[in-house]
This record gives sequence, C-alpha cells and structure tokens, in this order.
Amino acid sequence: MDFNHSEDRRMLADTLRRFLAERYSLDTRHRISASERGYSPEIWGELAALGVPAALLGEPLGGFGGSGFDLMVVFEALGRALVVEPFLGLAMVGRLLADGAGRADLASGLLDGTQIAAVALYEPGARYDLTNVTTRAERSATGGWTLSGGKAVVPQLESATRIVVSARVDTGLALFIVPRDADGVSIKGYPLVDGGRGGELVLQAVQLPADTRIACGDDALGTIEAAVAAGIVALGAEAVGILDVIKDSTLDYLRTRVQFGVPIGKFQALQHRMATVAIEIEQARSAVINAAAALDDDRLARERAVSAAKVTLGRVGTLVAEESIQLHGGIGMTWELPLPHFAKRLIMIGHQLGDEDHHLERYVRLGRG
Amino acid sequence: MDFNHSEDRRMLADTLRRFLAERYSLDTRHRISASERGYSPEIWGELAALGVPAALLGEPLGGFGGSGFDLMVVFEALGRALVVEPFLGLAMVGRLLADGAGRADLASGLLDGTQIAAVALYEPGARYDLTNVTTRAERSATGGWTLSGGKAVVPQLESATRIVVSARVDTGLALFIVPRDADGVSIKGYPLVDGGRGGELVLQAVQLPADTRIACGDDALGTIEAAVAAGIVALGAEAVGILDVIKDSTLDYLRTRVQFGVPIGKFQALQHRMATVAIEIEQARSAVINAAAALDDDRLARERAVSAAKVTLGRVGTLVAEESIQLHGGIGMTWELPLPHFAKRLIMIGHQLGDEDHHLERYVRLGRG
Amino acid sequence: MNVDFTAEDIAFRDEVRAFLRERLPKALSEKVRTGKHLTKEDMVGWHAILESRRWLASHWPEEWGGPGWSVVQRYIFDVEIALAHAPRIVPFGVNMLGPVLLKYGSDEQKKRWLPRILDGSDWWCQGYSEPGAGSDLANLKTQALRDGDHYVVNGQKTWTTLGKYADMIFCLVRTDPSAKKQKGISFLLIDMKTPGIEVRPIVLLDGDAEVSEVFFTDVRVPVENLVGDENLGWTYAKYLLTYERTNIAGVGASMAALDQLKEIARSEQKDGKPLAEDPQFAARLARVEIELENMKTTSLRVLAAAAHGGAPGAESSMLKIRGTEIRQEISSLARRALGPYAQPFISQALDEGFTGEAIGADYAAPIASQYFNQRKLSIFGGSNEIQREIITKTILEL
Amino acid sequence: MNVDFTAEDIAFRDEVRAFLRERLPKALSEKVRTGKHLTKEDMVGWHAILESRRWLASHWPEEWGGPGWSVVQRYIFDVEIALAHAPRIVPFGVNMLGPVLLKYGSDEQKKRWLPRILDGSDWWCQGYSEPGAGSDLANLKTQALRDGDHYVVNGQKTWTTLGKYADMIFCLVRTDPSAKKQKGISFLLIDMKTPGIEVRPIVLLDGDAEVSEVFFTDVRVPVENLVGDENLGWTYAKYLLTYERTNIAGVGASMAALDQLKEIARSEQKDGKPLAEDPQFAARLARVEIELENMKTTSLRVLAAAAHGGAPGAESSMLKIRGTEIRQEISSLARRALGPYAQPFISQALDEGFTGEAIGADYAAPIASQYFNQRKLSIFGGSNEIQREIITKTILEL
Repeated sequence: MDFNHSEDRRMLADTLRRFLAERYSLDTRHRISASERGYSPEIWGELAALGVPAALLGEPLGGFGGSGFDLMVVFEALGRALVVEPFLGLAMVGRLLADGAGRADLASGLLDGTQIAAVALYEPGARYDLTNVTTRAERSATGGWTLSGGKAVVPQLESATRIVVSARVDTGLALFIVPRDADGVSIKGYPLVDGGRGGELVLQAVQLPADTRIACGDDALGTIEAAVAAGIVALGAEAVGILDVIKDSTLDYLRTRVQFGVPIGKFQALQHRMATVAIEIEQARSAVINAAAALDDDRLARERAVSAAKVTLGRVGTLVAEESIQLHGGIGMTWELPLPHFAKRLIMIGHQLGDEDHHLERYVRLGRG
Repeated sequence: MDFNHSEDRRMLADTLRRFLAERYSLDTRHRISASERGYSPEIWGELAALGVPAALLGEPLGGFGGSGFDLMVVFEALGRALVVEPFLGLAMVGRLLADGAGRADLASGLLDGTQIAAVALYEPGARYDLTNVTTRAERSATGGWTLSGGKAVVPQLESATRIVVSARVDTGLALFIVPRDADGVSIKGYPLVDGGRGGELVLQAVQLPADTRIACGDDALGTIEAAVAAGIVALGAEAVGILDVIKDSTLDYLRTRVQFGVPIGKFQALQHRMATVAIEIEQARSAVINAAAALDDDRLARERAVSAAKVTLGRVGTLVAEESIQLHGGIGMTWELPLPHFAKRLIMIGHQLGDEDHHLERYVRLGRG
Repeated sequence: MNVDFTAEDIAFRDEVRAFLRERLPKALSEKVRTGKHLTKEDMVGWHAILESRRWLASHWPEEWGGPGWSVVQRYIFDVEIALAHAPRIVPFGVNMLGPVLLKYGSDEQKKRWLPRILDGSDWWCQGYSEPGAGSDLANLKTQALRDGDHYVVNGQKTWTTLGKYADMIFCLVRTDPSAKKQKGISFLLIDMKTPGIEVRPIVLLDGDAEVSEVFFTDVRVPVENLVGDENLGWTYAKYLLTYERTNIAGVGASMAALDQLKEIARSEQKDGKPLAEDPQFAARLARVEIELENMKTTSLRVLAAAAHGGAPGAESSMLKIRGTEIRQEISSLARRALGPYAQPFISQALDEGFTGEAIGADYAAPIASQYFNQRKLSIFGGSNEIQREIITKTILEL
Repeated sequence: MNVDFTAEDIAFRDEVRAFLRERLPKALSEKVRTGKHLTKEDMVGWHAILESRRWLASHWPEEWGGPGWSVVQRYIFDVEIALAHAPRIVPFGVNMLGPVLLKYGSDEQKKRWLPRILDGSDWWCQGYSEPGAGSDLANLKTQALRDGDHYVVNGQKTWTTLGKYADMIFCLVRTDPSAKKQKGISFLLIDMKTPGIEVRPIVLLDGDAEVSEVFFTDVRVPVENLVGDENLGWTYAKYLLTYERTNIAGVGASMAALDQLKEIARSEQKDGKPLAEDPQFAARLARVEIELENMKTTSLRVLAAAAHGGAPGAESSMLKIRGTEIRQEISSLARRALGPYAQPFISQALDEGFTGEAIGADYAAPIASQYFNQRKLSIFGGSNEIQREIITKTILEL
C-alpha cells in the first residue's frame, strides 16, 4: 500500500500545473469560456504536446496511461486551474474504445489533439438513466447504420469532431462513433452556468458505415458503465483539485479579512466550520482515491466505489461551495473573485454523470445485487 | 388568531406546575420509576383531585377538556417534571371512548383516578403499523367475544385496570376494552430506558361481554387514528416541556461552567450551536401548536399536522438531546444530573406512536391521497 | 389559543385575492413566475397599482397612508401577493426607511418624504455596508462633516441593491470621527443627483448586476436631511434592520417557491415516474414543507407577540435565519430536481423579449442561477452569523 | 499510488484470522457480540492470549515486546480483532502509557513497567481529567509537592475509565504551583494501593459505572515514578493524547458495528419487508457505510504519512472527530432500527448469567443503552470541540 503517486505521474502533474499556472489564468479561462468555440485550440494543442491525452489513454490506443490514478493526477491539476478544455470526453473515450478491441484506428488524432471526442449517453427526459435510450440505430441497406434520435446536455459537444453515441438496436444497446460533420448531425450549443459549454445533439437519419459500431448488447452497457466510471474518477479528481483551491483561498480570506478588529478567522464559530470543511475534503479525497483504485477492478467493486465517490462528492461539494461563499460574505458572490467560479463548477459537477441521489440509490442497489 | 392559552388553561397549567414543583422532584421521580408499580398511586390520586383527568377528557365522558390545547398545557407541565404517571393512556382513551357514543359508563373511574387506562395498539413485529394486527376477536357462543393475541411495548401497562386493544374481526379491525383482571390476560412488565415502564400484553382466549367492543370496521381505524393523533399531541407537548427544561439547564451550565478562564458560554462555536437549538425548539413548539389546533379538524388536515409534528419532534428531539449532552461534557453523561434523564425521555418519545421516518413517509402519502 | 384565521381574516384574504385577480397584470405575474428579470417600470408600475388601493405601505399607520391592518392581515397580504407571483414590493422606501421616519423622523421629514415614497416620486436605496464594514457594520468609515448648513460626505458604500435606479439613498455616516464604533454615527438622507456621487455596478456570480458600489466625493447634503439626532444614528439603523430581517425571512416567497418546486417535481421524470414520487426526493420535499408549516406559525407567533410594540426584536433574527435556510433549501431542491438540465444557462433568456428556444423544460432557465443568487439571503440584511450573535446576546443571554 | 493490500498483507490477515478462530474463546466473542458486560477476568484473559503470541503491544518496537508490524499490518490487526468480536484491548497500559514510556521514560522505567503491562501484572488507568479541568485539561489542580525522595500528591481526578480495576494510575500533576497552565505539570506513575487513594464510582446515564473519581490525600509517590523531566509533563501528555485519539477513532469497531447494524436491518420488518429494503433506511445506512469506506482510506493515509514519525499528529484529531461521528451514527441507526423495542431496558440482561427472557429480538437488549453510552465518544479523549481547536491551530493555521 502506498499513497504516493508514482514518480512519472508526479512529474506529469508538476509539468501540467506549471503550464496551467503560467498560461491559464482565470482571466484567460473566462475569455476562453466566453469564446464561440468554448475552448482554446491553441492551449489544447500545447497540452497535447505535453502528453496529456497520452496520459489519459491506455497502451492499446497508443497512450501510456489511462489508469484511475493517471486520470486522477491530470484532472486534479485541471480542476485547480478550472480548465474548460474538452478533456472529459477523452477520459471516457479511452474506456469506450479500449473494449472495441483492435480499433485503435478510431483513436487516431486523439493523442495529438487533432481530433476531439465527446460522449453523448444521456437523453432528454431520461435524467441520469443510461439505459433509457430512445435513439435508434437501424441496419441500412448498405450494411451500415442509420441513427435517429437526440442526446441531452452533452459536455463540450461543439468542440467535438467525433461523438460517441449510445443507441438502441434490436438486440439492446449499442455504441457508435458519429463524425461531427456527418449529414443529419445537428448541434445546438449553449453556455453552462459553470462557464463550460454543452449542447443538445440531434441525429436525423445519420448514415454510418458498419465499423462505427464499437460495442453492442451486454457489452455495450458494460462499456458504457466503464466509461462513466472513468468519467466519475475524472470529475472526482477535478472536484478534489477545486476543493483544495477553495479551501486555501477561504483560509486566506479568513486570515486577512478584518472585522471587529480581528481577522475573521479568529472567530471560533467560523474556525469550527472550517474544521468540518477540512475533514470533509479529506474524506472526499479518500473517496476519489478509492474510485481510482477500483477502476480496473471487477464491475461490482468498481461501480460501488465510483457511486460512493459521487455520493461523497455531491454532499461535500455542496457543503464546501455553500460554506465558502458564506464565509466570504458578499464578496464571495461577485464575478470578480475567483472563488464563486470554482464554487459554481463544483456544484455543477454534481449534475454530471449522475447526481448524489442517483448514485446513492445505485450504491444501495449494487449492495443488494 | 391568538397564541395565548385561555385563562382556564393557564390556571390549570399553573396549578399543575406548582404541584409538581413541590411534590415531584427528580429524586421522587426516580423513586417512583424504580418502584414495582412504576407509578405513584398517591400522586396519581392527588393529580386526579386537581382535575387533571377531567382536563384530558371531553364533556361526553364527564370531563371539561380533551381538546388539543387542553392536552398541550397538561403534557407540557408533565414534561417539565418528567412525570412517569400513566397519563398517556388517559389522553388517548378520551378519543377512543368519545366515538363509542353513549358509552360514558366505560369512562367511569377515569375521572377520579380509580381506573387507569392503557392503550395497546401495536404488535410484535408490526413496528409502527396500526393495521398490522393479528390479535383476533371471535364471537363467542354467548354473544360475547373471545380475544387471543399479543401487543408490544404498551406504555404503563402494569398500572392499567382497563386496556383498550385493537383486534381483527371478520369485518376488519375492532376495538375492545379488556379488564386487566380478566381470565387469560397476562402481562410481562419491564423497565424502559427512559425511566418509565412498559409491558408485553398476552391475551389467551380472553372472554369478554358483547358491550366491550367500542368500535369496529372503518370506524375502528378512524378512532384509532384519532386516538393516536391525540397521543402525539400529548407526547409532543411533553417533548416541548422537556425541550424547554433542557434549553434552560444547558444555558445555565454554559453560564456557570468555567474552562480556559471564562464561562464556556462565551465560546462562539457553542453560542452558535445553542442559537440553532433555540430556533429548532421554537419550530418544534410551532409544530405542536399546529397539531393541537388540528386535532378536531377533518382527518386529512389532522393527520398531516400530527405527522408533521412527529417528524419535527423526532429531528429536533435527537438534535437537542445530543447537543445538550455534548455541551455538558462528561457531566452530561452522569446519572446524578437531571439533564440526561430528560434527554433519554426525549429520545424515547421518538420511539412512541411512530418515529420520524414512519411519519415522514406517512406525511408524503397523505399529501398524495 | 386559536391559530385559525377568523371569518373576517378569510373575508380579507378573499378581498386581496380578488384584487390580485383584477389588478395584477398577467404579463407581470408571468415574468415573476418564470424568473425573468423585472425592469424598473415593472416595479414602479406595481407600486402604483397597490397604492391606488392604499395597500402599498401595509405597515404604516393610517394617518400616513397605511391601510390600518392587523398583524394577521399584513401576514395574509404578504403571503397572497407572493402566491399570486406579484413582484416583491421594493422594500427600501416603504419597508425600511418608512418605519424609521415614522418613528424617528421630524414632522417635516415625514410630510416631505413619506408621500413621495407612496407616489413613486423617490426610489430609495440603502447605504449601509462598506468594504470594511460588512458584518462589522459599526466599523463604517464614510464621513459627514458639518460645514454650515450642510454635511460634506466622503466615502464609499457597497452592496447597494438596485442602487442604479435610485433617486435617494439613506446612509449611515460617521459624524463624529473621534467617537468609537456605534457612537458618532448618523442617519442621513442623500439625493443621488447631488454632484460627487458615482454609482458603479457590481457583477455577481450569475452575471447579473443588481447591486452597486456608491462613491461619495465632497457630496453636500443639507442638514435638514439628518434623521433624528446627530450621532444617534445607530439606534435608528438597528430599528430598521429588524424590519429588514423580518422581510427577508419571506414566508410568502417560500410558499410560492415551494409551489413551483412541487410543480417541477411532478413534471420531471425519474425512472418513468414523476420525481415527486421518488422516495428520497419526496422525503426531502416533505421535510422542507413541514419546516415551512412550522415557520408560518413561528412567524405569526413572533409577529403577534410584537404587535403591541410594533417591530419584532431579536426574534426577527430567528425568523431571518430559519426563513432564509428554508428559501435556500427550496432553491437547492429545485436545482437538484432539474438533473442534467440545471447546467445550461443562457442569461439573456431571463430578459424581456428573449425569443430564443428554451433548453430543457420551460421552467428550467432561471433555476440554477436563482440557486446561486439566493446564497445572498444568508449573507445580506446582517449575515446569519450576525443574527446568531444577536440571538446569543439578546435571547440566550450568554 | 497503490491502495490494495499486498499479497503479504493478505497472508498476514489470514494469519490473524486463523489465530482468532483458534484462540479467541467463543463464549467471550459471543459476549462482545451481544453487548454483554465484560468482567475484569474477560479482559485480562484476552490480553494474556494475545501476549502468548506477542501480539498484545502491536505498536511497540520489537525489542520491548512488540511484533514489529508495519502500519498496514497494525491496521489489519485492529480491524480483524474488531470484526471477530474480540474484546477491545484495554488501552491504558499498552496503547497510552506504553508509547509515553517508550519515548520519554528512562531505561529503568521501561524495564520495570513495560513487561508488567504485557504480562498483566499491572492494570493501568488514566488520571488526566479533573472536575475543573475537562476540556481545559491544563487547568488541572492536583498537586505533587516534593518532600525528600517522594512527591506528596493531593487532589482529585475524574472520568477515570475502569479505575475500579486498576493497580496503577498515570497522572498529570502540578509540580510547580507558581507556573502557569501547561508549564509546571509533571507526569507521574502512582500505585493505586498507596494509602490516601480513594476510588468512587460515577454512575452514568445508562446506570452503568465504568468510570470513577479518584481522590488523593497526602499520597506519597517515590520520585523515581516521575516520567521524563519535572514540569515538562504537558509534552508527554499531548503525545499520549494523539495515540488515544487515533484509538478512539475506531475504524475496526465501526466496521463490526456496521455489520451488526446490517444484520439488524435485514432482520427487522417494516411493512412486510426487511427494514434494509426501506428506501429511507437503506439510504441512511448506505451513507454511513460510504463514510466508513472513505474513513478507512483516510485513516490509512494518515497512518502511512505518520509511519516515519511514529504517532500521527494533528491529523489524529480529524480521525477522532469523523471516526466518532461514524460510530455514533451507527449506534443511532441501530437504535432507530429497533422501532418500539428500543424502549425496554433491563440492565441485568447485560450481565453474565442473566437467565430472564429477552424483550423483542435477541439483539435488542443493549442497543439503546449503547446509543446513550456512545455519546461519550465525542466527549472523552479530548472533546470533539477541542479536536476542532487543534485542527484550527495546527492544520488550518487560523
């Protein structure tokens, strides 16, 4: 047992954190967030050159990482800088393609950043249910597939060049890779409250070649679960990075803001609440470590660990976001301060890949299964 | 709208509080609690002479009270003195007999304290479900009834001379008055963790005359609900009395206990927690007022109000019991101090007539109904 | 004890409802219901409608234009206008300055300013907080030094809600720089058009700018604009705050928000059933509903007890804390209810005349930003921590 | 990073399990499992069994009789003995005094006292708290004045757990009455048979008397029983407390309690189904299980980080707070799970040899009283409020 990251991972994390500290100030982030594309192709390219995609993808796909702890170091750093670049799809697509044995070709361009992947699994009205899929894929006359349907709130959809989509086939679920520029693909993009961008995907009789189907049947659901698990580890690590920044900046504020003649951090009622915040953050970190460690375990252990992590992050994220704003007072509500942007992202992570309630229920169900 | 009790009720409350302050010290209470009968016939008689039973029973039964606010003033005073005398049965039986039109004879002896009523509605394994009744009543050859079955954790069962029992008949539920000394009635009494006494009731082919059945069918369930509602108002008011005592004694302790050179009540972290305690107690008081006010409303309004009160008291009772012990530190754990006895009773009220979870679920169901 | 409304109360409630049915513009209540931004005209117009019935200043005595209502009637009125999705009455003139002038203002001041609040001539804003005086309000630094018939005001106020619309500002200023803290503070009325005043918007975390900073540079204010005695302004300030707190508690607002939350929970689907039937969500919703039911009675108890004295005292701190907790919990549940669709946020969608397509359900657009915006409830009007300090000293006597 | 147990760890765990299967008396584990009161003989006997394998003092270095385990092995051991319902190791000698003597004791003291802890010759108890020195431990008043080769001790200690069984007590005493607070305190070992010592039981809210007051009247203690330097006892006291806190956190105890809670939840019926399937109860149970899963990793992280230094520092305060919260939540859920049957309490039913009939399910008897008894967890070993103070100063640096 060893709670230190390997040296390779520590080096990657250091490099990434240095790069982001230099190049990805909050002002830069706001500018990128407000831009039409919602990400910076320049920064994206540079991060690819630093090897970040390679760290998120496993060897079969040409990367050198992709394990839970690889995701953890990368996304913790991304969280600390509140990065809006389209990494989540990359973290998940690693697992989606990994099971499509021998389909490394589909990963081409992901490593050097020339291709960007989005993952579109949830549908309007389906909430967080991955099996509630009405998008249909029918065999076309040419032996390919015709996809019709729609997907809801797909993160970073507009930036994607390839979209992994779940669809219903006669034998159950299947997964397809849909090129952004295929006929019949339309995207309605919009800003998200946390500064990222998302979109609704509409597929109208989109014609795809046969080999775009990367999984089907029970396999497809298994692959989807594995990808969501990887996504939760990524989001969880991002949340941990954010939690640490929030804690530090709130402590700074408590040390410097003077009211009633003393720094407000001298007020015991606030101290004791910050102690709770600190404890909760350590518990959240442990939850993410558990999930990262379980990412390559058998399904039940993995799914219980990721659901436990999402439950923990949901509860802790809300607590810490709300407490940090409250402890800052009015200034904590202003756009000017970094804090509320971190808080907004933290809350919104709770709405991605299943919320606290969804995963609590799921954790209970898995325990019975 | 008027949030003051009527003058009659205020006078009764004053009389009762003065009597209990003089005659029902905590030492006396401990002595009575440890006695074999679990109540004091002497005190009981004197309280009857003061008119307490009359305040708990309505005019059809020869009393002059029985409304929600009558129960409220009496049980608040009983709570403040942590009284273990068998009043709960009296508060409930008022509603059970009230519907048995013209059966005031069954209430004889209750007013002067010569008869004591217990109410036995819950069964082993049925938890808080009033309809999960396996006790059976069969018509006997003589036109009377034969009762067989058992009832669980009946409060103050040993002191009772008459026991109201729910039983299943061919047409549904029915209610019977069972004399304590009838053949086939056996009682296994025991101490409760809060200092009261309770017992398991076993009925083995108990023969009862026809007129001991006081309600049946839908009426019986309605009567049971009304009686439980009255019981919840009584327990709720008792809890409010206890909450006030706990708050006052905890504040006293905070003002007098010196650590680090100052009264610990000067520590802000404790102050802010006590502010929460104070707010919660006011909310609990409001919940009981709402329930008392709704006691003679239509069923839905009444049941929603009493379930809301029980949910509130469950949550607030646990919080205040735990916080008050914690704020007292070690001394709050000692038998010698009054506080923990109040705290124990408060927690155990949560286990009577349906707990917080039971009533929360019920409140949701009633909202849909 | 009798907690039921009397027949007269019920009749009054029906009267209020009939008035709202007739006079509250549908387009306006629709804007409120759907969480759209209100314009100044929306708010001023609504004040005028209320004043046409003499119902704007529900807390004022009849001789100054109030309706002469009982505590219970005022409560009913507040609840009904909230449930009807009427705009919130802008509190600064009517509910904050009004009571102060009525109690501490000179006859001349009352005659001059009160009618202008009622007829909409003056939009008031509040000049209390400063960058260095938030929770520690008495630490304020804005100075007003006497110069002949004027005070010369220098300094900065902040968190001034809707300051951008204001004609007048009531300010706490330091008139005796040598006196300590609460002493040496005065309560001054300042015309926003006076030279030397600058208003700068503060952008909040949801991108909105409902609050402002107000800067004062050698602003000359006639001495007749001093309310009460010089250096005794702290007393008036505290009196005003009890009104503000009671107002923020917002039982009516919570009732309206709870109605909306229930509608959302019935409409959102989870596993093929309405979210309202999900045991976890239903339990959480029931808990906040129960708390609100309790809160209604607690509010009425506090208001009834204070009916003789006028304004509630420290108990208003209890109402403020629990009232804002309830409102925040409701907005948090609404956010959770939306699931993935809590994320999209097109801020223009909340403006009048937006013609774009809604993302997700039609009620979704403002929910997440309202959740974030309502974090302010536990901060302003004296943070909930400050309310706990008041409870500690005044009610707990620790 | 690698959070899995290694093959060696797994082998070690199996070894511990095999040992427990063989050597832990069934009657004893049954008593623990069913919440019965343990006798002194039960505890002493269990110590002897562990010591027969040299497993009693798992934190001690090998040269003094410890097994030489890694942090992970000690963790595994603690968890396994809890899961097997072995009696808790009485901590005062082995886990509290032991580390202090090992770090600060003289060679002579180590040689004299450590073996007697291991072989059971001395049952130790703790003399820290006083009536006026609870949270404010440094306010202690018990005096030890030098008189030739002896200290003469006068004063009173309280909350001395299992003091009634003790042969020896380690005490914090004031050796320099003129020094302030933490200064002037010394760490003294006192034979309980010395004339002038009186032990009086304190009855707790559940009727039990596991703690005592200890009175000292002119008690003469040889100077060689002073640990470390005179007036520097506070340093040793704090060192001991980090061990005590880590011990109280009790991950293993919570795991065992959670297992029992799940069993109860499967056995209790609600609406014709096991309580474990009730959505509200299942959610609450899942939440505490998740917290415990997180806590396991947090504990291991803290222990691993401290492995070089020996004892964990301020992080042990985090473990103590969250660990006790988890244990209390489990005991609270167990109480709730029983429904009406949480009420009966026949205290004799927890004693050995009770032959009466059980009320309700066979596991019900101790549950409610355990719930009340476990309120102590957040009070003793430094109240959770004191732990927050430590976190504030040491970790948050506020």
